[in-house]
Amino acid sequence: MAFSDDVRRIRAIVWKDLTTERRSKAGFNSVASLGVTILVLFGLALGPDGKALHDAAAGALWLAILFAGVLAFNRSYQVELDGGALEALLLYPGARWAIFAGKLIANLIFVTLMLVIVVAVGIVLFSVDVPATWPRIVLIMMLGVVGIVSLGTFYAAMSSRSRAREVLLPLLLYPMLIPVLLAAMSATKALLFGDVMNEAGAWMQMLVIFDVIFLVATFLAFEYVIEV
Amino acid sequence: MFPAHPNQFGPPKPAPAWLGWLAFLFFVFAQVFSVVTSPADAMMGHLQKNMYVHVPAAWVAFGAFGVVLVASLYFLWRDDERADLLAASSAEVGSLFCGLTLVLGMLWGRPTWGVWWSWDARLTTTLVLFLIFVGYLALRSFVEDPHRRGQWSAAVGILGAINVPIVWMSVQWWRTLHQIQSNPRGLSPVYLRGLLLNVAAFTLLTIWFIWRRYEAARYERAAEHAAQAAALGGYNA
Amino acid sequence: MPSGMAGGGVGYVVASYVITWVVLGAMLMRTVSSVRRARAEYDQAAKGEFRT
Amino acid sequence: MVSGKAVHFIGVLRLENKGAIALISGVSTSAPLLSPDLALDARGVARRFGARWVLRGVQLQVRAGEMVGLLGHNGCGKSTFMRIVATLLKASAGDCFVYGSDVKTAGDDVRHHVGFFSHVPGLYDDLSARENLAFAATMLGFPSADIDAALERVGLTHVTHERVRGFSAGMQRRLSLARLILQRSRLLLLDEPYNNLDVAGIALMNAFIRELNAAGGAALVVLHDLVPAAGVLDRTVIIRDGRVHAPTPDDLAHDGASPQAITLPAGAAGIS
Repeated sequence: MAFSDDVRRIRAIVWKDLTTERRSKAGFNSVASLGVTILVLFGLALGPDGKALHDAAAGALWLAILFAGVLAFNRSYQVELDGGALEALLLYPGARWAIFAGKLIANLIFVTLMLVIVVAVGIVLFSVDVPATWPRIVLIMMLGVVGIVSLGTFYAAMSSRSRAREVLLPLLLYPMLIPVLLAAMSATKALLFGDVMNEAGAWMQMLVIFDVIFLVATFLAFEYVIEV
Repeated sequence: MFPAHPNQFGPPKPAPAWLGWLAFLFFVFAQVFSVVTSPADAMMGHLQKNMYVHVPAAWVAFGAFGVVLVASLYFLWRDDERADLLAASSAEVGSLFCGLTLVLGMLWGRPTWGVWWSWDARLTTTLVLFLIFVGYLALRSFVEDPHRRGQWSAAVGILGAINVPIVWMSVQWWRTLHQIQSNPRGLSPVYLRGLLLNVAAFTLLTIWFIWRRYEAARYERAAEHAAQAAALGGYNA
Repeated sequence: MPSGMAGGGVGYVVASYVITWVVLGAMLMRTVSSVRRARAEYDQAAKGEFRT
Repeated sequence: MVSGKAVHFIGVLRLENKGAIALISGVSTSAPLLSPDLALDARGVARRFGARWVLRGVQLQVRAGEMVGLLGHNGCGKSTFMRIVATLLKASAGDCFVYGSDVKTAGDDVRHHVGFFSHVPGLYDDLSARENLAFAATMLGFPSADIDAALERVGLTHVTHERVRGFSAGMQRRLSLARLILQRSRLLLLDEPYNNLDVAGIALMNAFIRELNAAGGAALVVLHDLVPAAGVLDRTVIIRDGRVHAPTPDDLAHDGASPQAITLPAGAAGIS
């Protein structure tokens, strides 16, 4: 009974976040364009040598997702802070973790959509040959996104309500995401090159471990950072 | 005293003066003893002596972060502000030693490996730990409300601590899979005595540092509580 | 291990020790002075309490 | 503090989940034992912001079915106190109970009872009026609530499907009121509820408060001006120097209201 209430609340928050996001189209468009722009900049930095670009594709892709994603996380709380909606949100009865779950799922969908665009552009710009193992790459991308979004949604709950939110979120988030980025980049890169050293499996394991641990940890800790 | 609130406390018990003196004298002794008694290593020459500052610094940095973890958990569990102050003090001292470890590691790596930095699991993990500490301290400085600051930084501290073994594991995998150079070789037992002495000295010093920083934080809060008692003085009188 | 180390590297060792001592010394000063300052602040506040 | 005058120590002892038992020591213990009949029971609630103590031990009891006005100068801590009761802010010291539930430890129970009408609208600009209410209803746990009836009641039927972004401040207030109507809480916390409302809106608000009162609910209403609340309040208290007092006729005059507008029970300080 109580649980189905929570599920209903989670659904409502997801719907609300995505609807507001969809209606202010500028948000998604600008975040996705930023991701593409970062890819272009990486292309220019690593420049015109096709092989170097190809080698760096996985890393560039993940960094573009990370940098653009950070904007999405702060945005998702900005909606709540305008007009004091967070106050109203916190006053509804029910478990706090439902708020986190709702925001998390909405951010997952948001970042996944952005990922689709960035990956499509990346394949073109970095002349990536899509390997036959692409379903595994998709799986790794989903695992990586879950890791980034769970921590991003969690830390943004604090940073968006503090002074210096622009600098605080990356400062807290990036070091925490090093394992997940390392694993996601390495696995993606390995699969793009045919996984000759058979390492993608190990990285996938790492991603699963990371996701499970930090999903549990952020769900438990969210209550402490959202109130007061 | 006025309020029935767990977070009301008076001034701290000062750290005993003898502990400070002991820590410093012991530290000087350990440093001199180990430098004087250890012969030049066959492979590394005098460079081996870097070990007597580098390894203890790394050890106390990780230890201090362990204190942050435990104190943060206790704070969230019991809502005892003293635990938050202890976590903050440990984080400060820990980040100092963590930074020191990194610099000393570079001073060892440059003549040994020919590079200032290597993406070795230990170095990388220490660097990530240092960055997490920096974020933790930045968060503390950006949040004014003490209760909010306590809860937020406790959450950040705990998550950061959880992340350390994961970072270690990921860098280890990354390194072995890519076959970068191997670890520095294990340390000869001949030098163990000096190392242990210095580890003990650094630990003592760190305890004293944390204690004094904690003491300062307690005085600051006690001053605020005294002001509170004055402000709330005749309530309902 | 690259490059012969025996005899070399003394400069690096000296640097390690100097840096360690300077950092710890600075920490000592900072810690002691912060305790002293906080203590003075507290004494002031405590006196204020008795006045009211 | 150190002198021998009235020193109050009110602690709450929890005994094996059998409920809270108030433990009162010291002199002049007029505070009653914890009672679930009290809609609101604030005991020495204090709150500081930085070094500034805004509340210094608020004692206030509101019985179920009682409508209490809360006056005070700007920055005297009225809103702070409301936010503490609503679990949006933690008290630095003191205890506060809503229908017997501790705001510190049983926040979720408190939120089931409390309807908070804040001075910010708390709406989503990119959702329509109806969508905002539907979201609120789901979050409140009343997914089948009659949203259209609530919209009609606050007079927003003509803009049901328009986005809140285009609403005037008064319309947003009305929409917030519609949300409060959906909620049907047992303790209303109204923070300057008449702001931005026109005469019809004020009447609407008062009708709602009376209706809730008739159903046995309580209300704490922060006011600057007593006139709009004429005939609604049972008593009025004032926060001065971080504590609750009975207002003097002077206070009421300063606050721009005629003392006749409200009834002042004898000894209407916070402690009843």
